[in-house]
Amino acid sequence: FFYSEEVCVLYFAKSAELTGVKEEHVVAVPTPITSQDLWRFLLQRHPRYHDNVGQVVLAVHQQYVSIGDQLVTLGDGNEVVVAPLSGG
Amino acid sequence: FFYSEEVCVLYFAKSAELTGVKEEHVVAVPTPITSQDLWRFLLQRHPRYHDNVGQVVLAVHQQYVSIGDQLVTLGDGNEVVVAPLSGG
Amino acid sequence: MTEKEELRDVFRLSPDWLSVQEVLEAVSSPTCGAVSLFIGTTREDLVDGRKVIGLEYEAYEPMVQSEFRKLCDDIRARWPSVKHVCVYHRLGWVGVGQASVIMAISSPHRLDGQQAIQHAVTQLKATIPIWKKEVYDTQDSSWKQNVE
Amino acid sequence: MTEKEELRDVFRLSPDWLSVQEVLEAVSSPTCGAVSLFIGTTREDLVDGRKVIGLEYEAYEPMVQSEFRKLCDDIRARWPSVKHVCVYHRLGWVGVGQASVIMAISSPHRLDGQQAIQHAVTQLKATIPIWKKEVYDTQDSSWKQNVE
Repeated sequence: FFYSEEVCVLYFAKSAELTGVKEEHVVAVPTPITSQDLWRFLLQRHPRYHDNVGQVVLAVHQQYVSIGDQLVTLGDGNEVVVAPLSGG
Repeated sequence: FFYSEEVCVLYFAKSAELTGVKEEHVVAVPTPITSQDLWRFLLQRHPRYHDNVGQVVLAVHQQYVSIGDQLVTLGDGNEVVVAPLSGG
Repeated sequence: MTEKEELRDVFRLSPDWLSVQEVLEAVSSPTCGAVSLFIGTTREDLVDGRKVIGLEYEAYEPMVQSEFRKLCDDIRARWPSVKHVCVYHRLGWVGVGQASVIMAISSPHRLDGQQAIQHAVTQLKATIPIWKKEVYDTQDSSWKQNVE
Repeated sequence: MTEKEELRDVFRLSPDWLSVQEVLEAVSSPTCGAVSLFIGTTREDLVDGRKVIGLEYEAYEPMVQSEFRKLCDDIRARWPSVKHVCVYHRLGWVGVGQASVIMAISSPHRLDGQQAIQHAVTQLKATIPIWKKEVYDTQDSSWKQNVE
């Protein structure tokens, strides 16, 4: 696999509260990568961030991706969204 | 039984169209009377009025009365409503 | 948090244009997170080649309020959380595009109110003594049974 | 009778007060006899002894329109007679009594529209990337999962 140059990660709602971050630019994310590995990769950046996997969803290329075996491909400048499963 | 002195009969919608009458004052209506007999009594006043009994409802004392065995009591000045079963 | 709020049940017959805003105000409540509203309008239609140009409504007014009271009792028995209920209904001529009936129900949560208004509009058409006549561009007209 | 009418699907995010009238105009159609509308407002509430004073909404805006498009496709597949769909949704602070979301659906007959709006509001809350936080009189706050 490759490493993407820079990915923009956006945290929303409780996910932003738990990480203390709303937006961060992350370099050298492996790609393609399963959504589960991407999630673990992001968790490592926020040691105090503990969340219930079942309540979180990612979005890449403006599509929801549940956390599991699904492969996602990240290009330079892509956005990754981390957010609670459901809104308001 | 008795005869009520004067009853006001109001016809609505298709019932008014079929009788050609919107309101009439009728004297000497037997009371108490079953709703079916009341209906027949009113039909005799309008020989050209043919309607499907299943599609018509009466209202007396501001209560719907389906056409059948139910007894209604009419006092002087009471209103009797004749109308199609359902509105709009 | 507040004293117990009176429940409002409002039915108004009107020969004039109906105000959605007034109906919404009649059901508004700080304890309700949901308002469900229904608007019935005269629609363009073709019936046996004749164009509907409007509807003509008539009511047996003395019975409207008592039947509406029964309807509200029924609604509250089925959905006890329903707060306020308001119906404005036109009488007389209602041209194409105009509202003939506006109904609103407020409730703390949305599902109760949405289920209640669906039932309430059905019951309204079945029980409230109001009748409508379709008027066509050919000058003739036809009283409607409750089919909608 | 008229040429085929375009179907309108409108979703607007707004930091300002929402106009019911604008939402109604967006779905109005001469071929529709029914408009079903839903308004979600911030209600007075007590949560563990704290008083809710408002809700704070945030959205991932780039995905709102594409998820709304999917939602409308789903609605039209289930209720093909649905004509226009319009949603206005607030962002940011929404105090008690104010509307955070207004949705309207027009349809030729009422039952389709009433069933469709019930489903559509549920789907809206489940799929559109908008989140809300309850803010209390104690200054603290809590992000809400979709329970309503």
